Amino acid sequence: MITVHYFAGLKELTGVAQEQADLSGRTVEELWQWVSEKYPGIEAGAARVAVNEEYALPEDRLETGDVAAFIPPVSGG
Amino acid sequence: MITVHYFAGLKELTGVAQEQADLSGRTVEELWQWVSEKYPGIEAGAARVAVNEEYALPEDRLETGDVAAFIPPVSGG
Amino acid sequence: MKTFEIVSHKIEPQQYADMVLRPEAGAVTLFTGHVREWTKGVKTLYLSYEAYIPMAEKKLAQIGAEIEEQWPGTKTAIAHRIGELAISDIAVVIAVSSPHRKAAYEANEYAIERIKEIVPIWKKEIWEDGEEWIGDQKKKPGGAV
Amino acid sequence: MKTFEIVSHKIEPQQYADMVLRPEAGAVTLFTGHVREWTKGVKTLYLSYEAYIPMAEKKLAQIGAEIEEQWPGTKTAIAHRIGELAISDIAVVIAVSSPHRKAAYEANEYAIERIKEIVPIWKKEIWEDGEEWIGDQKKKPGGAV
Repeated sequence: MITVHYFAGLKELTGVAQEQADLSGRTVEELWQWVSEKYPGIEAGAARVAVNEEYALPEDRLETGDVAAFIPPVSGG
Repeated sequence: MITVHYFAGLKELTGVAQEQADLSGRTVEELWQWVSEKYPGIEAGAARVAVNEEYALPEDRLETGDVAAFIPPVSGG
Repeated sequence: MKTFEIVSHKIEPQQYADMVLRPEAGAVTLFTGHVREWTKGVKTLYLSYEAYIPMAEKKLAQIGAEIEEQWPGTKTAIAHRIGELAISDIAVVIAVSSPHRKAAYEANEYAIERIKEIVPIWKKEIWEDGEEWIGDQKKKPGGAV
Repeated sequence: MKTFEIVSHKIEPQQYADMVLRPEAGAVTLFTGHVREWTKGVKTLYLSYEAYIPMAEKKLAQIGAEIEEQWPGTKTAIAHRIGELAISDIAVVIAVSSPHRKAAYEANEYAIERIKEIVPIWKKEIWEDGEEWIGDQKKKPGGAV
Protein backbone atom coordinates (compact mmCIF):
# COMPACT_ATOMS: atom_id res chain seq x y z
CA MET A 1 0.00 0.00 0.00
CA ILE A 2 1.03 3.58 -0.58
CA THR A 3 -0.46 6.85 0.67
CA VAL A 4 -1.79 9.39 -1.83
CA HIS A 5 -2.27 13.09 -0.96
CA TYR A 6 -4.45 15.61 -2.79
CA PHE A 7 -4.20 19.37 -2.41
CA ALA A 8 -6.06 22.56 -3.29
CA GLY A 9 -8.36 22.19 -6.31
CA LEU A 10 -7.58 18.47 -6.64
CA LYS A 11 -8.64 17.85 -3.05
CA GLU A 12 -11.95 19.56 -3.75
CA LEU A 13 -12.35 17.37 -6.83
CA THR A 14 -11.57 14.05 -5.10
CA GLY A 15 -13.33 15.00 -1.89
CA VAL A 16 -10.51 13.48 0.18
CA ALA A 17 -7.21 14.87 1.45
CA GLN A 18 -5.52 11.49 1.43
CA GLU A 19 -6.17 7.79 0.93
CA GLN A 20 -4.40 4.45 0.74
CA ALA A 21 -3.89 2.76 -2.63
CA ASP A 22 -2.64 -0.71 -3.55
CA LEU A 23 0.02 0.52 -5.97
CA SER A 24 3.27 -0.86 -4.53
CA GLY A 25 5.60 -1.76 -7.39
CA ARG A 26 3.73 0.42 -9.89
CA THR A 27 5.16 3.52 -11.59
CA VAL A 28 4.12 7.13 -11.24
CA GLU A 29 2.62 6.83 -14.72
CA GLU A 30 0.44 3.96 -13.51
CA LEU A 31 -0.57 6.04 -10.49
CA TRP A 32 -1.84 8.62 -12.97
CA GLN A 33 -3.90 5.97 -14.77
CA TRP A 34 -5.34 4.79 -11.47
CA VAL A 35 -6.30 8.28 -10.29
CA SER A 36 -7.80 9.41 -13.58
CA GLU A 37 -9.98 6.30 -13.71
CA LYS A 38 -11.10 6.74 -10.10
CA TYR A 39 -11.75 10.51 -10.44
CA PRO A 40 -12.83 11.19 -14.03
CA GLY A 41 -12.34 14.97 -13.66
CA ILE A 42 -8.58 14.67 -13.17
CA GLU A 43 -6.58 14.96 -16.36
CA ALA A 44 -3.18 13.33 -16.57
CA GLY A 45 -0.54 16.06 -16.55
CA ALA A 46 -2.72 18.57 -14.66
CA ALA A 47 -0.36 18.29 -11.71
CA ARG A 48 3.13 17.21 -10.80
CA VAL A 49 3.59 14.13 -8.65
CA ALA A 50 5.83 14.08 -5.61
CA VAL A 51 6.98 10.87 -3.98
CA ASN A 52 8.29 11.13 -0.43
CA GLU A 53 8.33 14.94 -0.76
CA GLU A 54 10.43 15.11 -3.92
CA TYR A 55 9.16 15.69 -7.45
CA ALA A 56 9.07 12.37 -9.29
CA LEU A 57 9.40 11.24 -12.91
CA PRO A 58 6.72 9.19 -14.71
CA GLU A 59 8.97 6.12 -14.73
CA ASP A 60 9.76 6.27 -10.98
CA ARG A 61 8.52 3.18 -9.18
CA LEU A 62 6.44 3.25 -5.99
CA GLU A 63 7.34 1.11 -3.00
CA THR A 64 5.28 -0.01 -0.03
CA GLY A 65 5.02 2.80 2.48
CA ASP A 66 5.75 5.54 -0.06
CA VAL A 67 3.84 8.80 0.20
CA ALA A 68 2.74 10.17 -3.16
CA ALA A 69 1.18 13.59 -3.64
CA PHE A 70 -0.49 15.33 -6.56
CA ILE A 71 0.86 18.88 -6.73
CA PRO A 72 -1.34 21.18 -8.84
CA PRO A 73 0.34 24.34 -10.19
CA VAL A 74 1.68 26.10 -7.12
CA SER A 75 0.76 29.70 -6.26
CA GLY A 76 2.57 30.65 -3.09
CA GLY A 77 4.08 34.03 -2.44
CA MET B 1 27.75 88.04 4.25
CA ILE B 2 27.17 84.41 3.55
CA THR B 3 27.51 81.33 5.77
CA VAL B 4 29.97 78.61 4.82
CA HIS B 5 29.72 75.04 6.18
CA TYR B 6 32.48 72.43 6.26
CA PHE B 7 31.93 68.71 6.80
CA ALA B 8 33.84 65.51 7.53
CA GLY B 9 37.47 65.62 6.43
CA LEU B 10 37.17 69.26 5.32
CA LYS B 11 35.91 70.26 8.74
CA GLU B 12 38.94 68.62 10.35
CA LEU B 13 41.16 70.51 7.89
CA THR B 14 39.62 73.94 8.48
CA GLY B 15 39.08 73.36 12.17
CA VAL B 16 35.66 75.03 11.99
CA ALA B 17 32.22 73.66 11.20
CA GLN B 18 30.97 76.97 9.84
CA GLU B 19 31.91 80.59 9.44
CA GLN B 20 30.74 83.87 7.89
CA ALA B 21 32.38 85.18 4.73
CA ASP B 22 32.04 88.47 2.91
CA LEU B 23 31.29 86.93 -0.48
CA SER B 24 27.87 88.35 -1.40
CA GLY B 25 27.72 88.88 -5.17
CA ARG B 26 30.63 86.51 -5.80
CA THR B 27 30.39 83.23 -7.71
CA VAL B 28 30.90 79.69 -6.45
CA GLU B 29 34.17 79.68 -8.35
CA GLU B 30 35.30 82.74 -6.40
CA LEU B 31 34.24 81.01 -3.16
CA TRP B 32 36.66 78.24 -4.14
CA GLN B 33 39.49 80.75 -4.64
CA TRP B 34 38.71 82.30 -1.28
CA VAL B 35 38.67 79.00 0.61
CA SER B 36 41.79 77.57 -1.03
CA GLU B 37 43.72 80.72 -0.14
CA LYS B 38 42.46 80.68 3.44
CA TYR B 39 43.06 76.94 3.94
CA PRO B 40 46.02 75.90 1.79
CA GLY B 41 45.27 72.15 2.17
CA ILE B 42 41.96 72.41 0.30
CA GLU B 43 42.25 71.73 -3.39
CA ALA B 44 39.68 73.20 -5.74
CA GLY B 45 37.46 70.40 -7.00
CA ALA B 46 38.00 68.17 -3.96
CA ALA B 47 34.37 68.72 -3.01
CA ARG B 48 31.08 69.78 -4.47
CA VAL B 49 29.54 73.04 -3.34
CA ALA B 50 25.92 73.31 -2.24
CA VAL B 51 24.14 76.63 -1.96
CA ASN B 52 21.00 76.69 0.15
CA GLU B 53 21.03 72.87 0.25
CA GLU B 54 21.20 72.32 -3.51
CA TYR B 55 24.29 71.42 -5.52
CA ALA B 56 25.59 74.54 -7.28
CA LEU B 57 27.50 75.29 -10.47
CA PRO B 58 30.81 77.25 -10.53
CA GLU B 59 29.09 80.19 -12.19
CA ASP B 60 26.21 80.40 -9.68
CA ARG B 61 26.25 83.70 -7.81
CA LEU B 62 26.03 83.99 -4.01
CA GLU B 63 23.60 86.41 -2.38
CA THR B 64 23.54 87.91 1.08
CA GLY B 65 22.17 85.35 3.54
CA ASP B 66 22.99 82.36 1.37
CA VAL B 67 24.24 79.22 3.03
CA ALA B 68 27.09 77.56 1.14
CA ALA B 69 28.51 74.15 2.04
CA PHE B 70 31.52 72.18 0.88
CA ILE B 71 30.43 68.60 0.29
CA PRO B 72 33.37 66.17 0.15
CA PRO B 73 32.72 62.84 -1.60
CA VAL B 74 29.74 61.34 0.22
CA SER B 75 29.87 57.91 1.81
CA GLY B 76 26.48 57.23 3.35
CA GLY B 77 24.77 53.86 3.33
CA MET C 1 11.11 29.21 15.11
CA LYS C 2 12.81 27.57 12.14
CA THR C 3 14.86 29.17 9.39
CA PHE C 4 12.57 27.73 6.71
CA GLU C 5 9.03 27.26 7.86
CA ILE C 6 5.32 27.20 7.16
CA VAL C 7 3.35 28.99 9.89
CA SER C 8 -0.32 29.49 10.58
CA HIS C 9 0.02 32.63 12.67
CA LYS C 10 0.84 36.27 11.97
CA ILE C 11 4.37 36.68 10.58
CA GLU C 12 6.73 39.04 12.43
CA PRO C 13 9.25 39.89 9.70
CA GLN C 14 11.90 41.33 12.00
CA GLN C 15 12.44 37.92 13.58
CA TYR C 16 13.65 36.56 10.24
CA ALA C 17 15.92 39.54 9.63
CA ASP C 18 17.43 38.97 13.08
CA MET C 19 17.99 35.30 12.23
CA VAL C 20 20.29 36.11 9.28
CA LEU C 21 22.24 39.01 10.83
CA ARG C 22 25.95 38.33 11.54
CA PRO C 23 29.01 40.57 12.15
CA GLU C 24 30.13 40.01 8.54
CA ALA C 25 26.77 41.12 7.09
CA GLY C 26 26.76 44.60 5.61
CA ALA C 27 23.33 44.28 4.01
CA VAL C 28 20.04 42.63 4.85
CA THR C 29 17.12 42.55 2.43
CA LEU C 30 13.72 41.69 3.81
CA PHE C 31 10.90 41.01 1.38
CA THR C 32 7.31 40.71 2.54
CA GLY C 33 4.50 39.65 0.22
CA HIS C 34 1.14 41.04 1.30
CA VAL C 35 -2.48 40.31 0.44
CA ARG C 36 -3.46 42.96 -2.10
CA GLU C 37 -6.98 44.35 -2.17
CA TRP C 38 -7.28 44.66 -5.96
CA THR C 39 -6.01 42.23 -8.60
CA LYS C 40 -6.83 42.94 -12.23
CA GLY C 41 -9.86 45.03 -11.29
CA VAL C 42 -11.36 42.40 -8.97
CA LYS C 43 -11.68 43.16 -5.26
CA THR C 44 -10.31 40.44 -3.01
CA LEU C 45 -12.11 39.89 0.32
CA TYR C 46 -9.45 37.56 1.72
CA LEU C 47 -7.09 34.79 0.69
CA SER C 48 -6.77 31.24 1.85
CA TYR C 49 -3.42 29.46 1.59
CA GLU C 50 -2.84 25.72 1.81
CA ALA C 51 0.51 23.89 1.81
CA TYR C 52 1.90 20.41 1.72
CA ILE C 53 3.74 21.39 4.86
CA PRO C 54 6.69 18.95 5.17
CA MET C 55 7.51 19.15 1.47
CA ALA C 56 7.07 22.94 1.43
CA GLU C 57 9.54 23.38 4.30
CA LYS C 58 11.97 21.05 2.53
CA LYS C 59 11.68 23.06 -0.69
CA LEU C 60 12.15 26.36 1.17
CA ALA C 61 15.34 24.93 2.69
CA GLN C 62 16.41 23.78 -0.78
CA ILE C 63 16.01 27.35 -2.05
CA GLY C 64 18.15 28.55 0.85
CA ALA C 65 20.85 26.02 -0.11
CA GLU C 66 20.67 27.05 -3.78
CA ILE C 67 21.18 30.66 -2.71
CA GLU C 68 24.14 29.95 -0.46
CA GLU C 69 25.75 28.07 -3.35
CA GLN C 70 25.01 30.74 -5.94
CA TRP C 71 25.88 33.73 -3.70
CA PRO C 72 28.57 32.54 -1.28
CA GLY C 73 28.52 34.33 2.05
CA THR C 74 24.77 34.94 2.09
CA LYS C 75 22.39 33.55 4.71
CA THR C 76 18.66 33.12 4.08
CA ALA C 77 15.49 32.63 6.15
CA ILE C 78 12.03 32.16 4.68
CA ALA C 79 8.56 31.72 6.15
CA HIS C 80 5.20 31.33 4.45
CA ARG C 81 1.88 31.62 6.24
CA ILE C 82 -1.13 29.39 5.53
CA GLY C 83 -4.82 29.66 6.43
CA GLU C 84 -7.04 32.68 5.95
CA LEU C 85 -5.31 36.01 5.40
CA ALA C 86 -6.88 39.47 5.33
CA ILE C 87 -5.90 42.45 3.17
CA SER C 88 -2.33 43.64 3.96
CA ASP C 89 -1.48 40.50 5.96
CA ILE C 90 1.97 39.08 5.25
CA ALA C 91 1.85 35.82 3.28
CA VAL C 92 5.57 35.36 2.86
CA VAL C 93 8.78 36.80 4.30
CA ILE C 94 12.26 36.37 2.85
CA ALA C 95 15.35 37.62 4.69
CA VAL C 96 18.80 37.52 3.12
CA SER C 97 22.01 38.84 4.64
CA SER C 98 25.23 39.32 2.74
CA PRO C 99 28.56 41.09 3.16
CA HIS C 100 27.61 43.34 0.19
CA ARG C 101 24.25 44.62 -0.94
CA LYS C 102 24.15 43.39 -4.55
CA ALA C 103 23.96 39.72 -3.55
CA ALA C 104 21.34 40.46 -0.88
CA TYR C 105 19.00 41.99 -3.48
CA GLU C 106 19.62 39.38 -6.16
CA ALA C 107 19.32 36.39 -3.85
CA ASN C 108 16.13 37.71 -2.29
CA GLU C 109 14.45 38.14 -5.66
CA TYR C 110 15.67 34.69 -6.71
CA ALA C 111 14.01 33.22 -3.60
CA ILE C 112 10.53 34.59 -4.38
CA GLU C 113 10.79 33.43 -8.01
CA ARG C 114 11.75 29.94 -6.88
CA ILE C 115 8.95 29.84 -4.29
CA LYS C 116 6.49 30.47 -7.10
CA GLU C 117 8.01 27.60 -9.09
CA ILE C 118 8.69 24.72 -6.74
CA VAL C 119 7.15 25.16 -3.28
CA PRO C 120 3.85 23.28 -2.82
CA ILE C 121 1.70 26.14 -1.56
CA TRP C 122 -1.63 27.13 -3.09
CA LYS C 123 -3.57 30.34 -2.90
CA LYS C 124 -7.34 30.62 -3.15
CA GLU C 125 -8.76 34.07 -3.81
CA ILE C 126 -12.15 34.81 -2.29
CA TRP C 127 -14.09 37.67 -3.89
CA GLU C 128 -17.58 38.99 -3.21
CA ASP C 129 -19.09 36.71 -5.84
CA GLY C 130 -16.87 33.65 -5.93
CA GLU C 131 -13.54 32.02 -5.26
CA GLU C 132 -10.76 30.35 -7.21
CA TRP C 133 -7.53 28.42 -6.65
CA ILE C 134 -4.77 30.35 -8.35
CA GLY C 135 -2.22 28.49 -10.45
CA ASP C 136 0.92 30.07 -11.80
CA GLN C 137 0.02 30.30 -15.46
CA LYS C 138 3.59 30.93 -16.56
CA LYS C 139 4.79 27.49 -15.50
CA LYS C 140 2.80 24.69 -17.07
CA PRO C 141 3.04 21.64 -14.86
CA GLY C 142 5.38 18.98 -16.18
CA GLY C 143 6.29 15.53 -14.94
CA ALA C 144 9.13 16.73 -12.80
CA VAL C 145 11.32 19.71 -12.08
CA MET D 1 8.84 60.16 12.68
CA LYS D 2 9.33 61.45 9.15
CA THR D 3 9.27 59.52 5.89
CA PHE D 4 12.75 60.78 4.99
CA GLU D 5 14.94 61.47 7.96
CA ILE D 6 18.33 61.58 9.58
CA VAL D 7 18.23 60.15 13.09
CA SER D 8 20.77 59.83 15.88
CA HIS D 9 19.12 56.91 17.68
CA LYS D 10 18.78 53.18 16.97
CA ILE D 11 16.74 52.51 13.81
CA GLU D 12 13.68 50.27 14.12
CA PRO D 13 13.25 49.08 10.52
CA GLN D 14 9.70 47.77 10.91
CA GLN D 15 8.44 51.31 11.54
CA TYR D 16 9.50 52.30 8.02
CA ALA D 17 7.93 49.20 6.47
CA ASP D 18 4.69 50.06 8.27
CA MET D 19 4.87 53.60 6.90
CA VAL D 20 4.74 52.45 3.27
CA LEU D 21 2.16 49.67 3.62
CA ARG D 22 -1.21 50.28 1.92
CA PRO D 23 -4.11 48.02 0.82
CA GLU D 24 -2.88 48.15 -2.79
CA ALA D 25 0.64 47.02 -1.86
CA GLY D 26 1.44 43.42 -2.67
CA ALA D 27 5.15 43.70 -1.96
CA VAL D 28 7.36 45.52 0.52
CA THR D 29 11.15 45.47 0.31
CA LEU D 30 13.10 46.56 3.35
CA PHE D 31 16.83 47.10 3.02
CA THR D 32 19.04 47.62 6.04
CA GLY D 33 22.70 48.56 5.75
CA HIS D 34 24.72 47.36 8.73
CA VAL D 35 28.15 48.13 10.12
CA ARG D 36 30.36 45.27 8.94
CA GLU D 37 33.19 44.00 11.10
CA TRP D 38 35.66 43.32 8.28
CA THR D 39 36.27 45.42 5.18
CA LYS D 40 39.06 44.35 2.84
CA GLY D 41 40.87 42.49 5.62
CA VAL D 42 40.79 45.38 8.08
CA LYS D 43 38.83 45.02 11.30
CA THR D 44 36.48 47.90 12.01
CA LEU D 45 35.96 48.85 15.67
CA TYR D 46 33.08 51.21 15.01
CA LEU D 47 31.88 53.79 12.51
CA SER D 48 31.06 57.42 12.90
CA TYR D 49 28.59 59.06 10.54
CA GLU D 50 28.10 62.76 10.00
CA ALA D 51 25.48 64.48 7.84
CA TYR D 52 24.54 67.90 6.59
CA ILE D 53 21.15 67.17 8.10
CA PRO D 54 18.70 69.55 6.37
CA MET D 55 20.23 68.94 2.95
CA ALA D 56 20.47 65.18 3.55
CA GLU D 57 16.77 64.95 4.42
CA LYS D 58 15.93 67.02 1.34
CA LYS D 59 18.02 64.71 -0.86
CA LEU D 60 16.43 61.59 0.65
CA ALA D 61 13.02 63.06 -0.15
CA GLN D 62 14.24 63.82 -3.67
CA ILE D 63 15.20 60.17 -4.10
CA GLY D 64 11.71 59.20 -2.95
CA ALA D 65 10.21 61.52 -5.55
CA GLU D 66 12.48 60.14 -8.28
CA ILE D 67 11.33 56.63 -7.37
CA GLU D 68 7.63 57.48 -7.40
CA GLU D 69 8.10 59.00 -10.84
CA GLN D 70 10.15 56.11 -12.23
CA TRP D 71 8.03 53.34 -10.64
CA PRO D 72 4.47 54.70 -10.41
CA GLY D 73 2.46 53.23 -7.56
CA THR D 74 5.44 52.76 -5.25
CA LYS D 75 5.85 54.46 -1.87
CA THR D 76 9.23 54.96 -0.21
CA ALA D 77 10.57 55.75 3.26
CA ILE D 78 14.25 56.19 4.10
CA ALA D 79 16.17 56.87 7.30
CA HIS D 80 19.90 57.22 7.91
CA ARG D 81 21.51 57.21 11.32
CA ILE D 82 24.41 59.45 12.33
CA GLY D 83 26.81 59.39 15.25
CA GLU D 84 28.80 56.41 16.49
CA LEU D 85 27.62 52.98 15.33
CA ALA D 86 28.82 49.58 16.56
CA ILE D 87 29.22 46.38 14.52
CA SER D 88 25.85 45.16 13.16
CA ASP D 89 24.08 48.45 13.95
CA ILE D 90 21.77 49.69 11.20
CA ALA D 91 23.14 52.74 9.39
CA VAL D 92 20.39 53.04 6.79
CA VAL D 93 16.93 51.64 6.20
CA ILE D 94 15.00 51.82 2.92
CA ALA D 95 11.39 50.65 2.68
CA VAL D 96 9.55 50.49 -0.65
CA SER D 97 6.01 49.21 -1.20
CA SER D 98 4.55 48.44 -4.58
CA PRO D 99 1.56 46.60 -6.05
CA HIS D 100 3.99 44.11 -7.64
CA ARG D 101 7.35 42.83 -6.41
CA LYS D 102 9.59 43.71 -9.37
CA ALA D 103 9.27 47.46 -8.80
CA ALA D 104 9.78 47.07 -5.05
CA TYR D 105 13.15 45.36 -5.59
CA GLU D 106 14.33 47.69 -8.36
CA ALA D 107 13.30 50.88 -6.62
CA ASN D 108 14.89 49.83 -3.35
CA GLU D 109 18.24 49.13 -5.01
CA TYR D 110 17.98 52.42 -6.90
CA ALA D 111 17.53 54.23 -3.59
CA ILE D 112 20.74 52.92 -2.01
CA GLU D 113 22.73 53.69 -5.18
CA ARG D 114 21.39 57.25 -5.17
CA ILE D 115 22.11 57.69 -1.46
CA LYS D 116 25.74 56.87 -2.19
CA GLU D 117 25.78 59.47 -4.97
CA ILE D 118 23.94 62.54 -3.77
CA VAL D 119 23.12 62.51 -0.05
CA PRO D 120 25.56 64.54 2.09
CA ILE D 121 26.44 61.88 4.65
CA TRP D 122 29.99 60.86 5.52
CA LYS D 123 31.34 57.74 7.13
CA LYS D 124 34.51 57.55 9.17
CA GLU D 125 35.92 54.11 9.83
CA ILE D 126 37.73 53.64 13.12
CA TRP D 127 40.14 50.69 13.28
CA GLU D 128 42.51 49.56 16.00
CA ASP D 129 45.35 51.60 14.54
CA GLY D 130 43.72 54.56 12.89
CA GLU D 131 40.71 56.15 11.30
CA GLU D 132 39.67 57.53 7.92
CA TRP D 133 36.83 59.40 6.31
CA ILE D 134 35.52 57.23 3.49
CA GLY D 135 34.80 58.82 0.13
CA ASP D 136 33.05 57.02 -2.67
CA GLN D 137 35.95 56.43 -5.00
CA LYS D 138 33.74 55.57 -7.97
CA LYS D 139 32.24 59.06 -8.14
CA LYS D 140 34.87 61.74 -8.49
CA PRO D 141 33.46 64.97 -7.17
CA GLY D 142 32.50 67.41 -9.88
CA GLY D 143 31.12 70.92 -9.84
CA ALA D 144 27.51 69.82 -9.68
CA VAL D 145 25.20 66.87 -10.15
